[in-house]
Amino acid sequence: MTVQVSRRGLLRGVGAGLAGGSLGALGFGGLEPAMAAAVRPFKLAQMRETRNTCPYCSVACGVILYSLGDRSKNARSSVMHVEGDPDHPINRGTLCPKGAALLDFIHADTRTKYPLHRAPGASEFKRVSWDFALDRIARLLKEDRDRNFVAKNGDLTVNRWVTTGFLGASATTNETAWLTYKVVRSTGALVFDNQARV
Amino acid sequence: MTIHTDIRDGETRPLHQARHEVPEILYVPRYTGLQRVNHWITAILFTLLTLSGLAMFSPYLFSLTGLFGGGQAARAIHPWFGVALVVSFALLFVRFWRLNIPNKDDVEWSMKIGDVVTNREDRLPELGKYNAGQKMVFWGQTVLIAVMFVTGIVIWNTYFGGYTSIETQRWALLGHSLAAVIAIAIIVVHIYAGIWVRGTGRAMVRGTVTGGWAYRHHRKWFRQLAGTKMRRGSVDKRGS
Amino acid sequence: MTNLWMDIKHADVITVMGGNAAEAHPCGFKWVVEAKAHNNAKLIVVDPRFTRTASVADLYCPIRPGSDIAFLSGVAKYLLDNDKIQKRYVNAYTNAGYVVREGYDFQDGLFAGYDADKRDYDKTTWDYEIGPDGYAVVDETLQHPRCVMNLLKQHIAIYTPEMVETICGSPKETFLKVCELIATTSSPERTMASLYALGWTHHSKGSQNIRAMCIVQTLLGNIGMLGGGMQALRGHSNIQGLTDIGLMSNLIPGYLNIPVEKEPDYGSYIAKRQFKPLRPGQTSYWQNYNKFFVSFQKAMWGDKAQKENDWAYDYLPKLDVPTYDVMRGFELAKQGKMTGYVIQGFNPLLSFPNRAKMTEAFSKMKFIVVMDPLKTETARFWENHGEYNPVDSAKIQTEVFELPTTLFVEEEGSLSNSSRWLQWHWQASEPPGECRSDIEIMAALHLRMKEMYQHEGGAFPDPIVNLKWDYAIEHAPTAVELARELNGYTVAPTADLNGQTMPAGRQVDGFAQLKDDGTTACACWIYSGCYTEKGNTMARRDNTDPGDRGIAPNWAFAWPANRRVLYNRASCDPDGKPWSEKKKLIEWNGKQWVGFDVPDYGVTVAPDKGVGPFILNQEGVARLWTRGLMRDGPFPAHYEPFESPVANVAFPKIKGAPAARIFKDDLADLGTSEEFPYAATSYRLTEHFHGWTKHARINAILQPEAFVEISEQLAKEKGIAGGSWVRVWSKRGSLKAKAVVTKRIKPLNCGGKTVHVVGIPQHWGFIGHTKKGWHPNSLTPVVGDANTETPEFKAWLVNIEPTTPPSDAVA
Amino acid sequence: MADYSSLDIRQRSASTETPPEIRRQVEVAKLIDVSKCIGCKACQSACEEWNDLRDDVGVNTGTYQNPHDLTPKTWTLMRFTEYDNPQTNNLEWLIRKDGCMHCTEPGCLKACPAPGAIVQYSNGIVDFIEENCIGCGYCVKGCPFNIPRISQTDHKAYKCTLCSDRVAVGQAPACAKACPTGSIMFGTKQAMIEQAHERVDDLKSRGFAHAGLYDPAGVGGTHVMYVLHHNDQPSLYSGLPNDPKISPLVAFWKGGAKVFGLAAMGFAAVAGFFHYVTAGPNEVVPEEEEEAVELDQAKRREGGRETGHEAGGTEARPH
Repeated sequence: MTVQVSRRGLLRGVGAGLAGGSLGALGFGGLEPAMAAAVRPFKLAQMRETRNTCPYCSVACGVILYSLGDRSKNARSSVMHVEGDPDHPINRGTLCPKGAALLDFIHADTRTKYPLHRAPGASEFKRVSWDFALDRIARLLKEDRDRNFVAKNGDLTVNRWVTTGFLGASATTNETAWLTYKVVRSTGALVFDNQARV
Repeated sequence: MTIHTDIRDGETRPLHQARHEVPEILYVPRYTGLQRVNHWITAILFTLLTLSGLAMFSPYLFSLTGLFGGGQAARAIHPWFGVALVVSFALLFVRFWRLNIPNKDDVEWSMKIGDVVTNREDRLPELGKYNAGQKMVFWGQTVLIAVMFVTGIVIWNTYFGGYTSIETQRWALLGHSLAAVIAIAIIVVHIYAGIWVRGTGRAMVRGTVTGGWAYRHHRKWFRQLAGTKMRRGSVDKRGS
Repeated sequence: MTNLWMDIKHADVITVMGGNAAEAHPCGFKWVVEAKAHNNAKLIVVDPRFTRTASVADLYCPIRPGSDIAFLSGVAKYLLDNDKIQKRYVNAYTNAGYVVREGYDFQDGLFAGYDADKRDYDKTTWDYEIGPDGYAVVDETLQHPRCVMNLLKQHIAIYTPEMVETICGSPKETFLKVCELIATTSSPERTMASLYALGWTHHSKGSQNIRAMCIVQTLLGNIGMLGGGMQALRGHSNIQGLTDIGLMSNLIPGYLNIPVEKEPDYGSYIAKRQFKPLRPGQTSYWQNYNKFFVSFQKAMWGDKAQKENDWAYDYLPKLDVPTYDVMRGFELAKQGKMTGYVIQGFNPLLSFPNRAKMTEAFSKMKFIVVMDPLKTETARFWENHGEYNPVDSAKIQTEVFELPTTLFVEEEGSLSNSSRWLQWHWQASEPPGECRSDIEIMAALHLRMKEMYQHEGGAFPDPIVNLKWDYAIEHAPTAVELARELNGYTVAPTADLNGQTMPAGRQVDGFAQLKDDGTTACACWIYSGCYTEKGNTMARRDNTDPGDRGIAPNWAFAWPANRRVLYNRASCDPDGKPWSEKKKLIEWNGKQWVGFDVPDYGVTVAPDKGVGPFILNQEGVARLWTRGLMRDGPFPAHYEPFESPVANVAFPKIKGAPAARIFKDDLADLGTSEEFPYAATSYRLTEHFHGWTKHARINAILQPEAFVEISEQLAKEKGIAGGSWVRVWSKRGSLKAKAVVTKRIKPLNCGGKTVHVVGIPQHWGFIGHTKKGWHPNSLTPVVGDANTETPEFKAWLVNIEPTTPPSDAVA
Repeated sequence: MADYSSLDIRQRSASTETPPEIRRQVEVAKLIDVSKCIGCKACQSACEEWNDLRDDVGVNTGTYQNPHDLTPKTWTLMRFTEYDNPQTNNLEWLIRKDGCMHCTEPGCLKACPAPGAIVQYSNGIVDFIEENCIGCGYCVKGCPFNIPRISQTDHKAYKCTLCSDRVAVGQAPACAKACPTGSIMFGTKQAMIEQAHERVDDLKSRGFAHAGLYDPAGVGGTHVMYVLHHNDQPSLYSGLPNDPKISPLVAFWKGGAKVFGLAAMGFAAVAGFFHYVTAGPNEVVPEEEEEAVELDQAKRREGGRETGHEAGGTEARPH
């Protein structure tokens, strides 16, 4: 069939265009009046709080660990946020750039997760079981102690072991430190030190 | 059945009713098929740009973004329409720029603008293919599209955000919107002219105008064509 | 810290020297900012670099690394010359009037009794003249030519402002401004707090740096005062605890000593240590040494420690050298004399001087065990990381174990901070993967060795098989069980202070209840009181602070005896009245000592008894002169670092600190200022904590890449552009880093010689989120402080030049 | 759209309806005391942690400033300037925490074309509501402080929210809570102004004669204010604008241009309509068609016997 573009035709075309515009102008198309705007929901609302101490420097700022899960049987808790403890007399809720980023330290992808063993000359670590590692280490320690323990120097009783060294960790707890001290000293080890020196 | 149409008034009526009154008519070729396609692609892109652009120009028109699938989509597609328009318009430009070089008839025509708007063709000088008004539309769009292209690139921050200072972008944004406003106004006039001057639409739809139309509005051009290839007949039997 | 963090808000002047509190302890530094804002305090910063601490200081004075003693002696001289000392305090509470033995002297930088071959002193003349009554001779009038005050004046006479400027490169005017400001605190109303850290200890004379400030603070009467004191800002969260519990070659928990060879039996050991007072009626806390020691032995070996066997004295190893510290340990390893190393949460490869030596030492050991929550460079010293760790794995025969341990969030227990607070923390989540706590691992190793010794026998099994081990779950002792041992308990019925009998198995209330008859056991006497019958005092969370003294006495537990400000008796005048009402800590109310803090003194000992306030000292007074207690001299003296850009102007004959220990090969490894013209110093940045936070994404974002800091002048000289790559090298090694060209380091003018300083932060390695980089220990010399064997990380020599990026780095 | 965790709004971008005027929450503000700041970046750290942002690990370019600029994932940034004070000859390390100033008259909000993409809460906080953001970047042009950043990942605008989520439940922003030295304080704007005056007096007593409070009137005041030792030259602090105001270009574009534009376009259409009803259509009359034919005929005759014409003629001849 034949349809001719006529002035009506043209008018119709223009009309359509204007209609589009005027519809918008009339406010159809999702412009609802808004009295308020939603902010991001407060993410700590239902998290579990645990009091802890920043593990970095010796100011020992109080921190609150906010973790997922309420320690119920089937919830595996994971720290989701770390914030300063406002009750702590020293930091009063503040944290430094390290403390404020503790979350990334806790969940660092370079954290160790399994015992690893590197054989002499090997170019990589191999994952081993705890029993393998502990048995082997205890054996190595005993072998060396039995071989190099010095019971006497002349007629002086000295009972020392100076061929295997031990280093304590200045971020472990006092309780860990005490147990470490006990175990190490009981062997007569003297090559024993910690970060205090550096 | 085929409805035969008398083009002069655009009304349709059975041809036999009119045959005896109707003298022979010339059909003067004005635009080739390619030229028409090119024009309408440009026109469509311009419309899309107008709709998406206005949506970002004024909150009153924001809902136009709905036509493009939402604000993000409108924002993303608008510059691409622009790039396409620039290409398409460039082809038009290459085709027509010579014919749009102004001459002294345009001056006289412009002086008699009063007779133009009051349809007193008889008082106007004989014109070539385009009158001064059409030429102004042509050069106006040429300049404005160039401006919108350059400023558009400057504020297209997906790709060019980093290349210019924010102050430059502020100028660009202002320039872009002003240019657009003027361009749109010109196009409105352009469209109206097509409605106002009967028989014009045919040129861009069918490619031909009637001899009378050519004789009335562009006699100089008609004289050049007269006696050359022109179909003569009472009516056009070809379907559209 | 003699005082505590919040206490700093009461200071009128705060001097940060030998430290950078704002960057290393930002949250503690808040109390400095508080003092400025609310106590109108003035902040002085003396540092080779204009640090972030300096950015909020009222007065900044530059100083050449390793010249602190000259600076501080200059300050002391200024105080004495201008009579700006707290006279009553000095007369009553210091050994200024004590007369020193005949024969002591100081010539050309050496004290009497020096033995060049041993690099050590015979200290017999370094003591007080003892009168016929057996007590030290004192001249109250300070007239005696050999009294400490006059010896001090002689000793520091050379440190004039001009000399200070020549040695330290500190402009005379600025130095004098510092002196004037410090001098204002000689008034009893005003106090100065001295904040320092490893900027003083990381020197071959680190302990004497601190001594020099002690002298200044004592002359000003700022010790024992609110807002005063010597504030040692310790490094790690529990470095205080590990020192207290004595995880060191030569220590027993609570600063008791491991016996030496020359003490073959308990008798000879204890005789040397039960110090008798040097003044009539004086209390000397060390009179109780035997009670602490015996209680410790009981905590170790329980019933196996009896009077009959000298409390198992033989179970303790005997030292043949002063200490087997880390530097000696790795020296021995390098000589191939070490079989293995068990390393708990420690990264020695990047912590001890001369990385090349460390790598060699590790490569020569049969095995190493690394227990750490993070993958460390040490555990991978054998792994090739291109330019950053160019080793040939195949050639390294060391067997290596990496054992995953828990982090603070996955365990409970206590940490001791700088303020000597023991704070308990609780577990928030389960450890990832197969991590185990250090407690479980050490227990497992002990139980396995014990079993082997029981079945196979071996070298002297007794101390191992007899180790007291009565934990409910023997492979997993709980933190609470261990805390109770630290506090101490009765093992047999015994009489308490009021004569009441305490049954066996009771937690003691404090160290005063400890006995030398074997009826009490206590792992660490100074921690006594941390877990009494009342419960876990370390977990207390009452932060109320009576009188706004910044003490919060019921928050956690502070050793000793929950005392927050040490020597607080000295905050009162001899009559028992506070020197300043505004700064009152305690006072004598006619019957006893009362106040905001636990008196560091006999609670009922009246002022007129004349007992000195420093009861840990036999003489009961503060020491301007330290007798034989320091290996390198009773007074501090200026010695250049072992690698120094200038000669020692004060004592031209002396190179390095005369009594500092240095091994033969390391001595040969020292560079000269001709080869290495620039003074280097290493330090921390606030965005990072040692090598730990390079594992934390956010900190890596905040400070992503290793750099060195140099002055605009040096940059110009060397054609170094900011942000470009430079190579820094010393006699021992080389590293690459980006250059930060700054106005904050300025060339120093030391007696006409321009000294450029190169600053090298220490946070990068080859594992973690940050860009790979080097630790300054690739460059540092192996030389230790005479008293503590702390390496000289803060002053050595380097050269610097522009260079190309490391193979894997972006330019 | 209001729910338990939403705040009343005072202004809403590209919206025609006026938010309720009656209820007015107390205005809050953050006071950044540059003279107390140690540049430790705890604020940056706390911001990234709380807002779950992790920017790229960059490189060192010769300064302490990392990241080097604000980004869609870095909403606050310490900017460091080393300044040799010519008066005192002292070196001053001027460290400024940069980030959104939460203007009372926000340029970003004025420029934004997307309804509800930028709101100003009744408590003064200016917040970006990303779900409404179309990523046009107009806010960037609108901001006098050069704060907003457009993400190349999701093409949305981001900046400091003043922790609107924390403030909504009565807590201080993460940066303010963390700040170790109390250089960043948070409270009602009134309280912050009082605090600032104390600090200014202290600074004057320490020789900073031009110390003052930076609360620029050009943007109607801000809800993040600075205490500056040199309030006479804010630009010392890494180019903090001396007298910030919304750019006149933006003002015109969003003001005059809009009106003029819509008017111009409307006028063109209306004018056409009226012309049509007055002058009417311009039509070809039959005579003209005939004259055209004749003219063509004449031309042919002159043109003589040209095959082309014949062909044309015959071809055109009706059957």
